[in-house]
Formats: sequence, C-alpha cells, structure tokens
Amino acid sequence: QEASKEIKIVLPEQPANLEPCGTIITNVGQILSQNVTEALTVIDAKTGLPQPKLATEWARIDDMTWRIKLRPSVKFQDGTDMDAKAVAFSIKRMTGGALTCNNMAKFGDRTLEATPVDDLTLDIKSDRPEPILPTLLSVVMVVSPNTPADKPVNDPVGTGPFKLTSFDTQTVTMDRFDGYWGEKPEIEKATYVWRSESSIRAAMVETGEADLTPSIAIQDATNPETDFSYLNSETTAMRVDMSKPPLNDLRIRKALNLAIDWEGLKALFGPDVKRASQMVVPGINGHDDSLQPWESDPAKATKLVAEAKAAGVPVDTEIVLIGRNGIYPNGGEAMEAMAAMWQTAGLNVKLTMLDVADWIRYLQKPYPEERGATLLQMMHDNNKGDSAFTIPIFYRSTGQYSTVSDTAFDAEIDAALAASGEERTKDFKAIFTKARTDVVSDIPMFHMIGYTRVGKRLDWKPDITTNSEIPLANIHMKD
Amino acid sequence: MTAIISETSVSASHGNARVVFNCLKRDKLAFAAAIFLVILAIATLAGPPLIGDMAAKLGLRQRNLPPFSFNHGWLFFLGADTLGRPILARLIVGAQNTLGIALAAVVCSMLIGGVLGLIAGYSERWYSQVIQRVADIIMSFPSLLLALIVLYTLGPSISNLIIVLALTRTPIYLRTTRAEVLELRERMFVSAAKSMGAKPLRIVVRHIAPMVLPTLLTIAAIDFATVILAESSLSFLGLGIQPPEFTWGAMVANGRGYLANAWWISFWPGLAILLTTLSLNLLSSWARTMADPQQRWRLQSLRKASR
Amino acid sequence: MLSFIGRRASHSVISVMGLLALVFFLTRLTGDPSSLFLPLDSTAEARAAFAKLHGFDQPVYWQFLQYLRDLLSLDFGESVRQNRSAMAVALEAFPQTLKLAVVAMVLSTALALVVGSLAASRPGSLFDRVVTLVSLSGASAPDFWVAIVGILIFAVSFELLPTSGTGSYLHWILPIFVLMLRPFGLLVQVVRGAMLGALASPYIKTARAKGLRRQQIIFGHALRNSLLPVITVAGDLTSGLINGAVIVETVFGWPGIGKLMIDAIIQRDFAVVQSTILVTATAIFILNICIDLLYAVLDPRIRY
Amino acid sequence: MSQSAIPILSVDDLTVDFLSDGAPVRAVDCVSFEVNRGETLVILGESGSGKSVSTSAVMDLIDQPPGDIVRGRISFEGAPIGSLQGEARRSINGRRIAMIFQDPLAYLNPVYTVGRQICEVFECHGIAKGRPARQRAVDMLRRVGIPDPETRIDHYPHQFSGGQRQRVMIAIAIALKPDLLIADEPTTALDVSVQAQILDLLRDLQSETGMALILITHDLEVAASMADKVIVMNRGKIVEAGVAREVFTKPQHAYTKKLIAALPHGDAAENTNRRSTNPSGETVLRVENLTKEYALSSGLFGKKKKTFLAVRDVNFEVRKGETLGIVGESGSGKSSVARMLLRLNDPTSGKAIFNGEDVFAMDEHRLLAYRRKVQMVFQDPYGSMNPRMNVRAIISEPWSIHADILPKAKWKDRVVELLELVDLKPEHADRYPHQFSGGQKQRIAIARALASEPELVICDEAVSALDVSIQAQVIDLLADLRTRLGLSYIFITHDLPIVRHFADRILVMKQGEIVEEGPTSAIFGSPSHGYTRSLLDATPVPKWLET
Ligand SMILES: Nc1ncnc2c1ncn2[C@@H]1O[C@H](COP(=O)(O)OP(=O)(O)OP(=O)(O)O)[C@@H](O)[C@H]1O
Ligand SMILES: Nc1ncnc2c1ncn2[C@@H]1O[C@H](COP(=O)(O)OP(=O)(O)OP(=O)(O)O)[C@@H](O)[C@H]1O
Ligand SMILES: [Mg+2]
Ligand SMILES: [Mg+2]
Repeated sequence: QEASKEIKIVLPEQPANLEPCGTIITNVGQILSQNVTEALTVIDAKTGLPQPKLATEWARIDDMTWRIKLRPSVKFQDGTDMDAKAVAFSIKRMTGGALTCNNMAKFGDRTLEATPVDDLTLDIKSDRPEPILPTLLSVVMVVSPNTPADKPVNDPVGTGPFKLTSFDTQTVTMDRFDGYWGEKPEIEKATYVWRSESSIRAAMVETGEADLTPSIAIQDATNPETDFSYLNSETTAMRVDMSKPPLNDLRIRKALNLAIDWEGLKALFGPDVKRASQMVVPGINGHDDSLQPWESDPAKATKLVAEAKAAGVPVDTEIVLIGRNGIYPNGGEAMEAMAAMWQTAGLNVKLTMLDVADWIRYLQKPYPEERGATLLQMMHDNNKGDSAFTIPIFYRSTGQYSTVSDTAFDAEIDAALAASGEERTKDFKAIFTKARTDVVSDIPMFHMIGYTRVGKRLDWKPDITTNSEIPLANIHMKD
Repeated sequence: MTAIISETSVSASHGNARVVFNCLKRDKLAFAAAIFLVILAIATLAGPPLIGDMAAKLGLRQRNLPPFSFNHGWLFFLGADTLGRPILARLIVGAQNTLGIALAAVVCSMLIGGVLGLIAGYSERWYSQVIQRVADIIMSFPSLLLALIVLYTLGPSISNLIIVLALTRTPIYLRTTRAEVLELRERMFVSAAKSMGAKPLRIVVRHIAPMVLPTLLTIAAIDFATVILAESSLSFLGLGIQPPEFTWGAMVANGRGYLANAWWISFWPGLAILLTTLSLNLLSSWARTMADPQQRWRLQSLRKASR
Repeated sequence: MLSFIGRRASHSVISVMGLLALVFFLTRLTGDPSSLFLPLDSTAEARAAFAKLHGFDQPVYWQFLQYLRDLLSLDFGESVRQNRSAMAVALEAFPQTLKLAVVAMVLSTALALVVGSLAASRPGSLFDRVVTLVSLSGASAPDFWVAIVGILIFAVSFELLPTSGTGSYLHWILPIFVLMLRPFGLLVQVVRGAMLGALASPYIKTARAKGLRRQQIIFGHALRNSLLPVITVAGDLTSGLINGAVIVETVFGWPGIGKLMIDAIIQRDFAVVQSTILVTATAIFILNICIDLLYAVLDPRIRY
Repeated sequence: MSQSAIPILSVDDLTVDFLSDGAPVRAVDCVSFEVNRGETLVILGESGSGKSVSTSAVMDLIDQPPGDIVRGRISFEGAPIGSLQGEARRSINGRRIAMIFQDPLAYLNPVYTVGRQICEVFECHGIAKGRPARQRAVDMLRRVGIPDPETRIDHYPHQFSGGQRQRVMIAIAIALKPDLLIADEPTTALDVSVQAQILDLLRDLQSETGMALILITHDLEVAASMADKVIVMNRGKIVEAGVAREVFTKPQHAYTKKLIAALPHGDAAENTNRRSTNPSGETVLRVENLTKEYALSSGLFGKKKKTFLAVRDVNFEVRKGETLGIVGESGSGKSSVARMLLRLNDPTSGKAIFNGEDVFAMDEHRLLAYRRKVQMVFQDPYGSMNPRMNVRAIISEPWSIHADILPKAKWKDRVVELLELVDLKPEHADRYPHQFSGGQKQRIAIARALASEPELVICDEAVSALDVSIQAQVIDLLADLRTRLGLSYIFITHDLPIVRHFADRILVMKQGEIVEEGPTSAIFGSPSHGYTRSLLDATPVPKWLET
C-alpha cells in the first residue's frame, strides 16, 4: 500500500536552513544526516569508533596524512559520480572559509587539505598530527560538486538514500532516491514538520497525525508502548569559576557537590537519567565507568563550608548562579532547587536566569571582567566518540570554557591528545578522575535522557545518535 | 454660618461614603468582586509573614502533588508545583509581586497614555503629531525586542520590568483617549467652557478627561491580565522576575509543560489571575455606572410612590 | 482629505525610517550574533571570519550607512540563518499572520459588536451578566493554556479537529478561537460601555418615536455613535496581532511573522529583524491611517 | 367630528414620577385630556410643568425606571396603548403618532445626514426606499422651508442653524402624515415668517388628512392662532382646560390670568418697555466687515470644496448699557456672528473691536480676559452643559475658572441665589442637566452666564423656551442688571414682542446680511426694508377670529 510507506516526522524546531555544512545543528542533522547527505565515516553508537560509509577504508600514511579509499560506483542524487574530486571539493567547501560552516567547529583551528590520488583515493593532510581524523570525517558531509562553493544552500544534493524535494516554512519533504548505492530503504517518502510545544508533538503522534517525534518532555512520555527513552550524548553540569573567592577554595567546591539532593533532583529529569561523574557519556572513548559521582551529603557540605569559613574563606560572598533559559527541560527548576540547597548549606547563592546571548558571555572566554564568583549552568554534548572533543575545552588552561589554569594539568592533557589507542583511553580516564576528585572545577549532574514517541506503525527505536540524526533507512513499517 | 456649613459638609461626606456603599451593595456582582478584592488585599499584605518561607521550601519528593487533599497540610490543598512547593502558599506569597507589578504597569501606562492622548487629541500643534507618531513607533516596535534591549542595557529588575510593560501598553490608552477627545472637543459644552474663558488645561481636565476615563478604566481592568501574562512570557527570556522571586504569571508559565499531566500547576494561578481581573472589571463597570449621572439610578434605591 | 492622507503618509514614512534606525542601533546593543550563530565550541578565528563576512566587524554607524545604501536599491539584507533575502523571509511569513489576524479580528469585532450591544441594551439582565463573565474569563485566561487544553480536548480526546498545522479549514478553528478570546473580551466591554452612554442619548428617543425596530435603534443609531473607541481598540489589537500572534503561531505551528520575529530577535538575525519590522510597521502605520480616516467617516464632527 | 366619535387620543389620570435615591419627583400629576381628529389641542403652562413629560408618555418614551408611570390610561382611537410593545408600538409610533421634540440638536443623531434621518422614517414603515425615499425627503425639506434642499439633504445636523434643525425635526415628524402630531415647541427657533409658513403647513395637513395636533407652546399668539382647545398646566397639574376662546378671553385660574396678562400686546410694549433708560455713548464692541464662509464638504472624500457664505460683511456696534437686538430669518447667520464674537469659530474676514482691542487678534492671555467679560447663552442649552456636572458645578464653573470673582466659601449661597433669580429651586442644584425640562435648562444657562459678572452677554434665543411669565421675570432681571451694572446685551431672538420690549436698537438680518438697523421704535414704527415689514405683518391672528 502506497500511503503506508510515507511517514511524517515532527521536530521541535524549524530548521533555519538545510546547509549540509551545518549538520551538527540538531534540527538540520536530524533531517539531512544519513538521509540526504552522507559522510565518509559514521560513528558506531556503542563503541564510539568510526565505521565505513562513503569511505571503505583508511590508513595513516604519515603523522600528518591519512589516505582514504572511497566506495566505488556511488552517485549523487543529481547524477554526478561520487569520486575523490567530489570529496576533495566537499572538504574544501567546508574548510575553505568562503562559507560560514558550523561543522567546522568540530575541527577547532585545524586546516585540512585534500588531494585526490586517483578516482577513488585521496589524501588528507592536516597541519598537525591528527590521530582521530576518521572520527572527525564523520562530520564532513559529501556534497555534489555542482553545489556552489561560496554560498550556503538550502537544497543540498548528497549521496544519501533520500532526495530532498521541497523545503518551505512549513515542511521539508524528501523522496526515496532510486539510484542509492546501498540497500533500498522501506520508506518511500518522508515529511518533516515542526512544533515547539512538546505536548503538541506527543499529541500529533498519538492521534496519528505524525509518526515520530524526537525529544518530547519527560512529563509527556506517558505511554510506555510508544515512548522510548534513550541516553543521549548530553551531560549536564555546573561550571565553577575557580578564579574567584570563595570558589577558589577546594572545600567550597566539594561542598557544592555534596550539598545537592541528587536523588530528589533526579525526579526533575525522569527516573532514567544517569548520575554523571564526568563530562562524557559511556561509549565515548575516555569515559571511566569506575569513576563514582559525588554522593549527596548535606551535613558534610555544611561542615566543609564552616571549615572554610573558619579558615578565613569569604564564604558569605555572593555567588551568582547563572542559568540559561530553556537550556534543557526543567532546567530552570533545577537551578531554583540547587540554589535553594546551596543556600541551606550556608552559601550565599543568588540565581540569575539569562537568555542565550547573554549567558554565552559567561560561558566563553574572555569572561566578562566585572563578573564575581559565578556558577554556570551548562550542557555538553559529545556525540563524536572521543573525549578530545571535551577535555581540552573544559580543563586545559587555554580551553574555551575552562576556568582551570594548571600547567601540569595542561601537559597531561596535551600528552593524552597526542596519544592513540589504549594509551589515549587510559590518559583520558586519568584526566577525568583528576578533574572529579582533585580539581573539582565543575559539578557534573546527569547524563541526560531523551524521550521519543514513535507511532504504532513504525518499527524503530531511538539511540544515542538520535539527537543528531534519524536515518530513515533504519525505520521499518510494522507489517 | 461657616460652622453650619462645615458641619453639614462633614455629615455629607460621611453620608457620601454610605451612599456609595449602598450603591455597591445593590450590584451583587460588583459587591462580590469588592469582597474578593478586599480578601485578596488582606491575604497579600498579611499572608507572607504568616506563611513565611513555606512557599519557597523545596519538596522534591512531592513534586506535582495533586490537589484536594489535606494529607500534607492545608497549604497543600491546591497541590504542589514542579518542585513540590505548596501552590496555595505560593499563590499568597506571589500575589504581592504580581499585583504590584501589574498595578504599577497598568497605572503608569494608563496615566501616561491618557495624558498624552488628551494632549494629542486636544491640541492641534506639532507635538500632537509627534506624540502620535511616537505611539505608532512603540506600537510597531516588538515588545520582546524592547524587553531585550532593556535587559541588555539596564539589566533585569522589577522596575525595568514595569517600564517595559508600561511602555508597551501605553499606545492603546493614548490612541483610545485621543479618539474620544477628537469627538468630545467638538461638543457644545466644550465650546461653552471655552467661551467662559476656561484654559485648555481646565477644559481637558474638567470636561474631557472625566468622559474618557470610563473607557480607559475598562481597558485597564482587562489589561491587568494582559500585563500579568506578558510578564510571565518575559520571564522565559530572563527579563521577567528572577527566581526565587515569582509571580502568578511565572507560576502559570511554569506549569505550561504540565497541562496534560498536572493541570493544577498552572490552573490555580491562572484562576487567580482570572478572578482578579474579573473582579476589577466588575468594579470598573460599577464605577462607570456610578460616575454617569444618567445611569446612576441603576444603583439607587428607587423608592416608588405608594399607589 | 487627500492632503490629510498625504501629510499622514509622509509623517509615517519618516517615522518608519526613524523606527528602522532605532531598531538598527538598539538591536546591536543586544549582543554579538556570531556567538549565537556559530556552535558553542567554534574558535575565535571562525567567529572573526563570520563577523567579517557579514560586516559585523565594522563600526555600527558604518553598517547603518551601508544598510541605508542597500535600502535604496531595495536590498534589505540577507538572513544569516536562512541564507536568503531577509525581506523574502519576512514577506513569506507575513501573509500567514495577516490572514489569521484579519479573520480573528473581523470575527471577534463583529461578534463583540453584536453581543456587546445586546448586553448594553438590557443592562443588568441575565444575558448581560453571562456575557460579561464569559468574555472576561476568555480575555484573562492565559492563551497558551487555552490553546493547549483546546488541542488536548478537541484534537486528542474527541479527534474532531487536527492538532495543529495548516491546510483545511478545520485547521483554522482552534487558532482563530484562541486568537479571538482577548480581542473579543476587551471589545465586548468597550462596546458595552460606549453603548450604555449612547443608548441614553436623546436621539435614541427620536428613533423610538419614529417607530424604528429595536435592532435598528441599537445597531443603527446607538452603535454608530459608539464606534470611535471600539475601532480604536480593535485597531490596536489588530496591530498587536500583526506584530505577531506568537503563542498561536508557536503552538499551532503556523508559519507566521510573529514567531519569525521572535526567533530572529533571539538569534540576533538582524536583517530579518529589520525586515520583519519594516513589514509589520508599514502595515501598522497604514492601519492607523485607515483608522484615522474612519474616525472622520464615522463622525462628521471630527475634523483634522 | 361628531360628538359621539371616540377621540383619537385620550389621556386619563396620567401620573408620572422620576425615581432616585431620595423621594420621587412628581413631574405629571393626574393629567387627563383628549384630542379629536382634525382638532388642535394647545398645552400651555409654566416651564417645567410637565408638558413634555406627559406627551412623551403617549409615545412610550419615558424610560422606566428611572421614570415611573404611577397610574394613568392612554388610549389611541379607543384602544389602550400604554403597555404596547414591539411591533404593535412600532406601527403606531412615527406612523400614526409623531412627535416634534423640543431640543432639536440633541434629538437629531449627530453622525447621520439629515436626509438619512428623514428617509429612515419612510424605510422603517415600508413606505419608500432608496431614490424615491430620498426624493420625498427633499420634498419634505423644501416644504419646511430649508433653502437648497438637494444639497442640504446630505449635510449633518451640526451644519444647520437652530431653526433649520427644528424644521428638520418637523420634517421627520410629518413625513408620514400621522394621525396625531405632538409638537413640542415646534417654532421657538423660527422667525415669524417661517413660523407662519410652518403653521400653515400644519393647518394644511390637518385639513388634508384630518390630523389631530397637540401643540405645546409658550407663544400665546401662536397658541391663539392654532388652538381649538387649550389646557393649562402648572406644577404637573392641569389647572385649566377648555375651548380656546374661553380660556383666552375669560381665564379662570390665577396662573392663566397671569399668563394672558404678561403677554406684551403689540403697541402696549411701546409704553411698558424695559428698554435701557440711560444709554451711554461709550462703545463696547464694534464689529467691522465680519464675514464667515463655511466649508461644505459632505463626507470625507467630498468632491469639490464648496463654501457657504453664512455671514456677509456685517457691521454694527454695541454701546455700554444697551441691548442690541438681532432678529432675522432663521439661518441668516445670527448664531454664527455670536460664535465668532466668542472666537468659537474663526471668521473668514473682518474685525471685532472690544474696548479698543481686536478680538480676533488677541493672544491666548488676552483672550481669557476677554472671555471673562463676554458671556454667551447658547441656543441649545442642553448641549452647552456638561452632562456629568450637576447644576451647582455648572453654575459655579465661571468662579472656578476665574478665581477672583467669588471666594469659594460663598459659592453655595450664590448658586442658590442665582437659581432663585431664574425661578428655580435650591434643591435643583444637585440635579444633572438631563433631569430638567427645556425651559429649566435654558434658565440654568442664563444663571451661568450671569454668574461671571460679565460686561457683555450674548443671548442666543435665551428665553425662547420660557413661558411668558417666567420670560418676563428673566427680562426684568436682565434689564435690572443692565441698569445697575451697565451690562450690554446682544439679544438674538425671533420673538418680536420681546425685542420690542427689551431692545434699544435692532438689527435685522437676512441671508447673512444686515438689511436694516435702527432704534427699536423706529424699526417697529416705520420699517423700511421689505423683509422687516413682512416680519411685522406676519403676526398671527387668533383662530377664533378667523372666518
Ligand atoms: N429625567 C428626569 N428626572 C427627574 N426629573 C425630571 C426628568 N425629566 C423631567 N423632570 C422634571 O419633570 C418636570 C416636568 O418636565 P417637562 O420636561 O415635562 O417640563 P415642560 O413642561 O416640558 O417644561 P418646558 O416648557 O420648560 O419644556 C420638570 O420639573 C423636570 O424638572
Ligand atoms: N458648521 C456649519 N457648516 C456649514 N454650514 C453651516 C454651519 N453652521 C451653520 N451653517 C449655515 O450657516 C447659516 C447660518 O447659520 P446660523 O446658525 O448662524 O443661523 P441663525 O441665524 O442662528 O439661524 P437660527 O435662527 O435658525 O438659529 C445657516 O444657513 C446654516 O445652515
Ligand atoms: Mg418641555
Ligand atoms: Mg441660531
């Protein structure tokens, strides 16, 4: 039956554009990734390791260079061949600077140079040793060489199993691409719409107006038959500004961790969230399963504060707790609750909720000069499989969000980043342990859970990657 | 002689209060509204010291506690909110900020809008045009943007909140006033006052403003709700009132995500807003009748002759 | 009369230009778009490049001059988010909002005129009381509250209406209903108040002496004399809706200008902010001119 | 008109109260009368005696509450109509019984053209629609003597003069040739010639359709010329009733006697006049070449800007302590002159020199001082009072505007004094304008004008709604003030006996121009202009003297 092969997905936000270079933006990625455009590699959700996609194999030929073999006889949706030239074009388009490219953020300030070796082989050279290049390549969407190189587009042409047919202010639609190189998907047509109210999205799936919606609020996930929870790659935390008294005192920072009623707080985010002890989720290279999160021990927290006070730490100084509106569901309430708990512990915490643009000033360096002691609400999303996307920005003294300045720690981090294999994993774990117990520059809260409502017609389950992609090819119809 | 006059005037003013009260009693709905507002005022003033910090005390284990049970104490009779705090207590404590902000914003915008509207309507000078075009500009200026700008330049605070709310609501009063003035100033009694030598200020204040005021009061009474709700949507941007302070509007907004599961979180504050607005409206409509000599009989005893 | 329109139009053009300038400078006080547009973890260089690409590195007055120059050639700037002309984005969204606003306002005004007049013709009657209570409750209920509960009831429980979106006429019902609540409530009260005064006027006696029907007296004579405040308030409410029926657009997924403007403001997509304001302000200014003309049509004594 | 025929209207024992917090005000007390087909009943009576209220009751125009018809039976053609509602009432009002209201400005809807308001009568009774209705309306306007009816039909009430509005009102009432016409002071604002025309029109209608007429008037000459039967009311009661001739020639009741006696009979006025005795030579006001053009754009997008020359090159002067009477055709620009003198309308050209200073060139400050010295009694007293102010506030307004006139402590007493001067009661001070009869409002307006102790008072039809006895009292008051304080008056009126009695000099206006000017006795003795002569000749003759 024709009709039943069409599905409708309802997203929380309208994608502002469909530029394939912006697939790390959730609502762009959920539409384009794996559907319209594909990358050279994909990250395996369980191991965090890169798997072949448009690239079939890769090897490091020297410190700076990787050689990639491409999948043969792949065609773009406009009929052009996917070859080394096309890939080189895509890499150039992304890194060339003629275009503001969101995905570039994953590369930091690296520069890449791709040179075709033959039709299906190319060399990628970086300006510094890059042990995890194949992981990074998972964010390089390969687009048709006919795509303008200096202008963002809204009608991307890739190699994926679906071809974009329309994009307007109300819907995105895509049809199955018959020339796809891989297995033919069951779904023939997909329509994306968007509603920002979680309860409306849930209602749409319930009434059959839509078939699937990622990320509904926990209070709307009431039907165990259709609502699936999945550990997404997000970790929530509070960043402690270590440079300002009284937060520069370790006892206070520990007390901050201990003062929270973690079990109670958990109720805000649902029974399935996982208490976090570090800033990356399980499955990311470097995650230390054995690292224990802080327990809740308000009595001890109060004691620590009293000790610090006795030692002359100005614990009465006002600590500004900076929250961000709408950062994650119930984020505001969590801040209110935590502020109350810290006040109970004897700290002078004052809550300010800010709009993103204002909040960002506190998140990123350079921090506002006039700030006092601050605690900053934040959320970190590492879905790229490697702790290299986390550790340097938070813990290295040059890190963009870091308040730590410890040269010894910097050196440790640098060594870990240059390492590869087992050693890399071990080093990362050590760093997380140190951050958790000795530095305490942050208060990891929870590894968050996403809830997805999947209509009864579909046979599909969300996983950790759902926040960045919803591959239609994986969705099957029930009977 | 003077003694007699002063004595009679004293008893007259005493009598006036009685007359007004009697008139109020004759309009059942307005009377109920007045009683509600009095209770609200008492609760607002006397409630917070009594309730203390019960309203702010977390109870994460009784999140979203359903209403109508005394198991957790009477404060929980209306249920608990998303952080397990008693809604009833929060309603009482939140009233102060809510009513304060709304009252200040509505009164400011009504006064400013009304005065400017009188000027814009009565005067034919250049500034009348300027006032109107500025009002047009404010009307076209997205209130959210205004809020953001104030937030960025002045920082969030209750007084800035009131400024933003008052500013965005001013044009409606201004334009309504002006429209009525345009018609009123052509009336004969205005000409008559002019011919007696009344200065424009006097004409506007004594003759025109009292005729415009009832309409403004009608709008203001409804605006009360508008302002409370607008304040709650601003709190999404961080311009609203900052936790741990809260208002009814913020409470409503807080329950927004829970309408399907825990309706009571936003229902009670919503109801409080509704009842307050309703009461104000009933009173304003009563006052309107009272102020109009041609309608006042509706509130009078109307003793008929025996037949 | 034409001279009046001309004068008003020229004043309005100046005001709109002033508004644009105001918006231009003030929005730039509200933070740097690059930190919002680029992902949180992008580098300082990337941000600088972005700023350069879009000219944000220039002094503000210079940017403004550029903007003015572009305006002359009807170039309203590019949306940094949507990768297309900001004016196109605004003009695409505006009709959607306008449709909603016009339908909601026409319906609620018409309904309010009838209901308010009838209520005023029998003040204190049961009908009057019910109208007052219902309209006021509607006007003071939080609109998102009504919207969501409406969806839960009519779309989810009874499956009578679609939850949201656009398409058939059924899609219009809930959004229009929600949009009408406040205007209806306010207008009913304004109509009722003005009508009470008008119905007590001597010319109503003349109408009665002529033998006119009750409806003709109420709607023909009294209502006509009460319209001034009504159209003013209705105009103001319309401006409010034109400026964005944000809640309705958000909840019902209606691709209108209100949500667009809010998003653009939050994301500091300046070109879009300016274009949407230009569009809505133009509409509002035109509306206000029309209302001023209406005053003179409705009341021959009014002169400008 | 046989004896046995049932009267077309009979009112029996009508009693009307107005209710409020205090004791009810009895406006009409046990009034009974009847009218037959083709007959004219004239109701005479003191101002405020319940004439308008009792006739309004016939048309069910009294709002209950606050009005309260305590008892009474009203039958039309024998059938009771007191409790008729809806359709049944509609088929009578306007079609069978029509009414001309006393205060035409307030009783015309300000936002509709007069044409529409006339056409409406045809439309709502299903007589005619569209073009034909309009054509009829034009005819009606022509019949009541509105010049250029084709154009004027599209104008709004405020663009008409007082007398013209009154005629529009009449046109509305007689449009359907009703069986019974209630005319409440239909000619107070009309000059004698137009008045004659209207009275003829009414008589024609009576003979044509057998219309019965209830005419309320203060003008005894008019009453005499129209009446078949007369009733006289005083304080809500009928004090005398009978056939016209009897009542006029052999009045029984004291009040009636007083009325008839107060009538300034033609030449008798020459002798018993209240003209100024000591006219000084000092000129208070000199008007030079005053001209007023009204812009006539009907509607918003009015085609071409037409203008209407309402006042043309008018020159006159007013001396200290004298009364300048202005008489003239209705619509001849008298009120326009008055309004310009008070700077309520801007003149198109001309000058008005008040005590040596040009009024039209005064700055704001001087203007205030000027307006203190010059007061006006408006032609529409109701419109000129703020409906939200009670009488006390209205009368004391001049004192609060000009703080130096009277200290606040004395206001209360002075208000009472002024009210008594114009024959109102002290307790009226707490009432609001809408609670008064037409004549009472007019008296309030006079009291207000006198309150500010002016030098010049412009009275625009200031006593036309007053019955002769009160009229005489007010004129005496004015004359007394003039003598004692040297006040000057510009006295605009249609009532020739009054000007003859009161004015020192008279201006006669026609179509915006002064056609004749001179001392009163000269004008009345040897009128030179044709129009003046026609005015003086038009004095009506009692009906019972006609053949
Ligand atoms: N709405 C009202 N409320 C209270 N009293 C009223 C009201 N209308 C009229 N009256 C009183 O009723 C009495 C009769 O009024 P009415 O208008 O019938 O007088 P009238 O005989 O027509 O006088 P005039 O010749 O001055 O017009 C007056 O004393 C007046 O004050
Ligand atoms: N606002 C106006 N617009 C146009 N024409 C007007 C206006 N006011 C008055 N007129 C016309 O000017 C003429 C003079 O009017 P005015 O009121 O001065 O007459 P009047 O002498 O006072 O007459 P009456 O005795 O009937 O009151 C009339 O023909 C009238 O129709
Ligand atoms: Mg009368
Ligand atoms: Mg006149």
